[in-house]
Amino acid sequence: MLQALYENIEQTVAVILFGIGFVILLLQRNLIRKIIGLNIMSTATYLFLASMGYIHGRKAPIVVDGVTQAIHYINPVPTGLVLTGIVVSVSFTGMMLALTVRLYRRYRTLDIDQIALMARQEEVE
Amino acid sequence: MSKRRSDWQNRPQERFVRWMREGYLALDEAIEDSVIQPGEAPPEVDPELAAQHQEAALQHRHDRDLALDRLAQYDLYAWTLTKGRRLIGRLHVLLSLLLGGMIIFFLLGTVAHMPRFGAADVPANNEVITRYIEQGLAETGATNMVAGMILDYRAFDTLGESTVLFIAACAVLILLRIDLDDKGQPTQQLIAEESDDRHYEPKNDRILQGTAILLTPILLLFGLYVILNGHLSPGGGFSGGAIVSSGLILYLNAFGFKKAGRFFSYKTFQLVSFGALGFYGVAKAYSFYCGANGLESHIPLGTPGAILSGGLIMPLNIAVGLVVACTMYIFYALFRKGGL
Amino acid sequence: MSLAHNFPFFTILLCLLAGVVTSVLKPRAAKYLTLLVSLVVLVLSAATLVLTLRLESSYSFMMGHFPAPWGNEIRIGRLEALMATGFSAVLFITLVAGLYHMPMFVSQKKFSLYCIMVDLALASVLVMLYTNDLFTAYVFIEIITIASCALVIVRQNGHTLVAATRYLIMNLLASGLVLLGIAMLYGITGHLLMEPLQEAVREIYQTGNYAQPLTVVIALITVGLAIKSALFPFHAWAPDTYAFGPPMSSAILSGIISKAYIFLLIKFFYRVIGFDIIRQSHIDDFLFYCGVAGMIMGSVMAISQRDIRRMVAYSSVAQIGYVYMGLGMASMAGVAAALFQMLAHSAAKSLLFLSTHELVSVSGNHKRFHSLHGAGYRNVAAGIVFTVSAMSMVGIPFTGGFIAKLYLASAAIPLGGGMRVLVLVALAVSTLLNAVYFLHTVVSIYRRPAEDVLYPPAHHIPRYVVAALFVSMLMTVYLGIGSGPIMRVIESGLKMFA
Amino acid sequence: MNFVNLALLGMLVVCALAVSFTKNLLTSLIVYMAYSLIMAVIWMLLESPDLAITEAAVGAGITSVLFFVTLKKIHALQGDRDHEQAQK
Repeated sequence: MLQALYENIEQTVAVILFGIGFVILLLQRNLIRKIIGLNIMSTATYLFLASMGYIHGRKAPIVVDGVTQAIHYINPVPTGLVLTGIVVSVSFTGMMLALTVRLYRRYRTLDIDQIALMARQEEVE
Repeated sequence: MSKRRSDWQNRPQERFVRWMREGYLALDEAIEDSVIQPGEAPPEVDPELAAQHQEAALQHRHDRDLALDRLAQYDLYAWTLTKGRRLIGRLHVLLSLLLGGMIIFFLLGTVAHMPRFGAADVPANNEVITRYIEQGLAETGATNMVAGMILDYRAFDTLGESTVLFIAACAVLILLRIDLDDKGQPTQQLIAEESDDRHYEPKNDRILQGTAILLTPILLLFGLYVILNGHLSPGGGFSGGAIVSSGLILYLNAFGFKKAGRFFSYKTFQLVSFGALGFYGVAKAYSFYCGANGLESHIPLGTPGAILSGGLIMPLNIAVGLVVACTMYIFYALFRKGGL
Repeated sequence: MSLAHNFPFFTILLCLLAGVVTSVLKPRAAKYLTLLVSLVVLVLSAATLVLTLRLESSYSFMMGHFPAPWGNEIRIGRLEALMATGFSAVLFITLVAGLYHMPMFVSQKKFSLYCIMVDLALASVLVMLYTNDLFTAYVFIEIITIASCALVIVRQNGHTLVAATRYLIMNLLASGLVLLGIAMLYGITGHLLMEPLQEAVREIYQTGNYAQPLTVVIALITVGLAIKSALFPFHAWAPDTYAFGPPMSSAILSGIISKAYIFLLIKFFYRVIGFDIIRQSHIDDFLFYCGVAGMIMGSVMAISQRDIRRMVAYSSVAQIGYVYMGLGMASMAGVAAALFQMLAHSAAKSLLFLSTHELVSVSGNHKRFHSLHGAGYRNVAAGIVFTVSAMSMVGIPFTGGFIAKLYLASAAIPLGGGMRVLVLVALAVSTLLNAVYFLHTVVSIYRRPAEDVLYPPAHHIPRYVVAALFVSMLMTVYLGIGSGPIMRVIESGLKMFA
Repeated sequence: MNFVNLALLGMLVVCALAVSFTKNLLTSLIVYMAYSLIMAVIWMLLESPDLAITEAAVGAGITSVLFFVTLKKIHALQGDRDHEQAQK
C-alpha cells in the first residue's frame, strides 16, 4: 500500500491537502483563515484532477512542428477542467471576502462564533 | 368565550405544543391576559387617548415577547460561552480532527487503488483524448489543444464559467456597492469609506507612481499578448484577463480613483461585460444551433499557427479576457471603497 | 430535427442572455424582462413536454459541432420536460406574486442585480435538469450556489449576512466533495459524459478493478448533493437562510433550487451508476434512514419554533426527508413517489412562504404566533392560500401532499418487512407532527384577535397577486385530484430516463 | 526532477499546515501566497503550462490582492493589539 501511495505521490499529497483544508475550515474560527482553508481544499482537488492527465515522457498539449500523434502529448482534458475550477474558486473567494468585509463592518470581529452570537442577540432586541 | 378557549387549550395537540415550547406558550397566554383588560379603556375617553393606549398595549406586548425570547435564547448561548465554552471547544476540536483524519484515511485508501500516476494505459487516456489531440488542429484550428478543447469542443462549460465570474461580480456589487443618494450626492457612508481608504496611504507616492508608469504598459501589453495568443501558446482569456486587470489595479493604486475613473467607471463595467458576454453567448448560440441542426456555420478556421486562425477561438478569448479583467478590477475597486 | 427539438436549448440560452442583458437595464425594465423570460421558459418547456409525450425515447441535443463524448450535450426526455415545466410554472407564479413586495427588501438601485440572479438561477436549474455531462453540471452548480447566496443577501441585515456566510461555507464544502468525486470518477473511467460513464461503471462492477474508488465516488457525490439540498443531518444552513431572506428568495430556494440538486442526484443514480450498484454500496440505505430521521426531526424542530417563518423553514427540512426516503427505497415506485413529492412540495412551499409574508405583514411584521391572531381575516386571500398549502404539507386529501404520501406508502409495500413497517410508521408519525404545527398555525391565524390591539392598516394587495396565489393554489389542488396523468408521465419518463 | 517534485510537494503540505499555525493573519496570507506559487511550479512540472500561468496570475496574483485589500479594510495590516485579541 505504501508503495502504491508513493507511486501516486501527487494524488497522495492532494488528498492530504484536502484533509488539511477541511480541518482548517472546521477548526479555525477566523473567517479569513476559513477562506484560506477553502482555497487549499479546492486547489488540492485541482491537483488531484490534474495528476490524472499526466503521462510520463510526454509533452504539454501544444502542437509543435505539426506533430499530431496522440503518443506525444499528455491528456488535455484535466487541464481544461482545472482551468475552469481555478476561475470558479477565485470568484468564490471574492464573494466570501466581500461577505467578510460586510460582517466586519457590522460586528467588528472576524470570529464567526461571536458574530453568530451577536446576530442572535440582535434578533431578540 | 373564555370557556370555549380553555376547552380548546386542553386538547392534547395544544398541550403537546405547549410541552414542546417548554411552557412559553402558557407564559404567552398569561401576558395576553394581563394585557387585555376590557374595562381599562372606557369608551367615553377621546379617540386619541384610546389610540395611544392601544399602541402602548401593542408595544408592551411586543416588549414582553422580546424579553421572553431573550431569556429563551440567551440561556443556552450564555452557557456555551461561559461554562460550556471549553467543553464545547474541546469537543469541536476533537470531532473536527477525527473527521479530517477519517477523510484523509479513507481517501488515502482510495488513492492506493487509483490508476498508476503517469502510466500510459490509464482509463483516462482513451479515444476521447486521441481525437482531441489528433483531429484538434484540423477541427478547431488551434495549436493550443487546451484552448481548442475549452473554447470549441466543450464551449458550453466555458460559457458557464464566464457566467460564474459575471454573477460573482454582480453578487459582490450587491454586497459592497454603496449607492449615491437620490440626489446623486455621495452618502455619509461613502465619504466615511473613502476617508478610511486613504487612512494608511500617502496620497502621491513618487516611487509607486514611477513604478506604475513603467510597469502598467508592460503589464497591459503582456496581458494582451497572452489573450491574443491564447490559441497558439499557453494562456488565453482567463490568465490574460487577470494580467490586464493587475495592470489596471496597479495604476489605480498609484494614481487614485479620480484618474482611474476617467477610463473605467461603473458604466464601463456594465457595457464591457454586457458586450463581451453578450457576444460570447450569441456567437456560441449560433454555433450550437448550427451544430445541433446539422448546418454549416461558415466560420473560417484559417491557417493553423497564424495569429488570425482558430475560427471563433480568438474572439472568444478576447471576450473572456474582457470579462475577467473587468470582474477582477471591479472586485478590487469595490473592496477598496465600495464603488468606482 | 424540427424547431421544437431546439426549445430546451432556447430556454437555457434565453435565461443566460436575459441575465446578461438585465445588467444594463433600469429596474423597471429588468422586472418586466424577468417576468417575460420566465413566462417564455414556461411556454417553451410546456411545448417540450408535449413534444416528448409524442416521442418514444428521449433525444440528445449537441451543444456544438462535435458529437457527444467530445462536445457537450444535453438530453431531453419526458421527466426533464415535466420538471422544467413544473419549476418554471412555480417560478413564474412566485415572481408574479412576490415581485411587488421586493422593494421592501432590496433598494431600487440593486433591483436589477436581483433580477440577474433570478434569471441565472433559472438558467442553471434548467441546465441541471437537462445536462448529460457531469462537469457541466458542476459548473452550473457553482452558478446556482452564488445566485442563491445573492438572492438571500439582497436583504442586508445582520442575520442574512451570517446566514449567507454559513450557507456559502457549507455549500463550498459540498462543491469540493462533488468535484473530488467527479475527478475520481474521471480518473477511473476516463469519461465525463453519462452514457459512456455508465458503460465504464458496469465494466468496473463486473471486473472488480477500481471497485473501492467507485464506492468512494458514489459516497462523495451523494453526500455533496445531500448537503446542498439540506438533507437532515446536513441541514444546519437551511433554516436561517430560508427564514431571514426575502420571502420570494426563500420560495425560490426551497421550492426550486434544492429540488434541482435532488434531480441531479437521481440522474446520477440512474444514468451514471445504476441502481443495482447503488444497492450494493448501501448508499440507498443511508439516504433512507437520513430521510426518515429528517421527516421526524424536522417536524419536531418545527414545532419548537416560535417564529412562523422559521417553522416553515424547518418544515422544508422535513419535506426534503420525504423525498430522500422515497429515493432511498431504490425502487422505481419509490423514485417516482419522490419525484411527485418534489413537484407537490415545490408548488405548496413557495405558496407557503409568500402567504406567510402576507400574513405577517398585516400583523405589524411580528412573526410570533399570538401576533398573528386574526390575520386570516385581515387578509382573506392569504389566509385561504396558507390554509390550503398547509393542508398539502400535512397531507389532507384533495391536495398534492396527500397523494405524494399515498404513493410513498404504496411504494413501501413491496419492500422487506422491517423497512415497510418503518416507512409506514414514519409516515404516520410525521403526518401527525405536521398536523400539530400546521393546524396550530391555521387555528391561530383564524382566532379572534384581542380587541384592543391596533394593527397597522392593511396595505392594498394588487389583484394580480391574489390571482397568482389562487392559480398556484389550484395547482396544488390539481396535483391532489388529477395526479393520475402526472404520475403516468413520471413513470414513463423514468423508463426513458436510464 | 523527482527530488524537486518531492520537495515541492512536501513544501505544499508544510505551507498548508503553517497557514493554520501562524499567529498573525498577514503571515498566514503570505504563506498562502507561497503555497499558490509552489502550486504554479507543480503545474509546470505536470506539463500544464496553461494552468501554471493561470494559477500564477489568478491564484497567486489576484486572489492575494483581494485578501490584502480585505485585510486593509478590516485594519489587520498594522497589527494593533485589540484586533489580534479579537481574532483569538
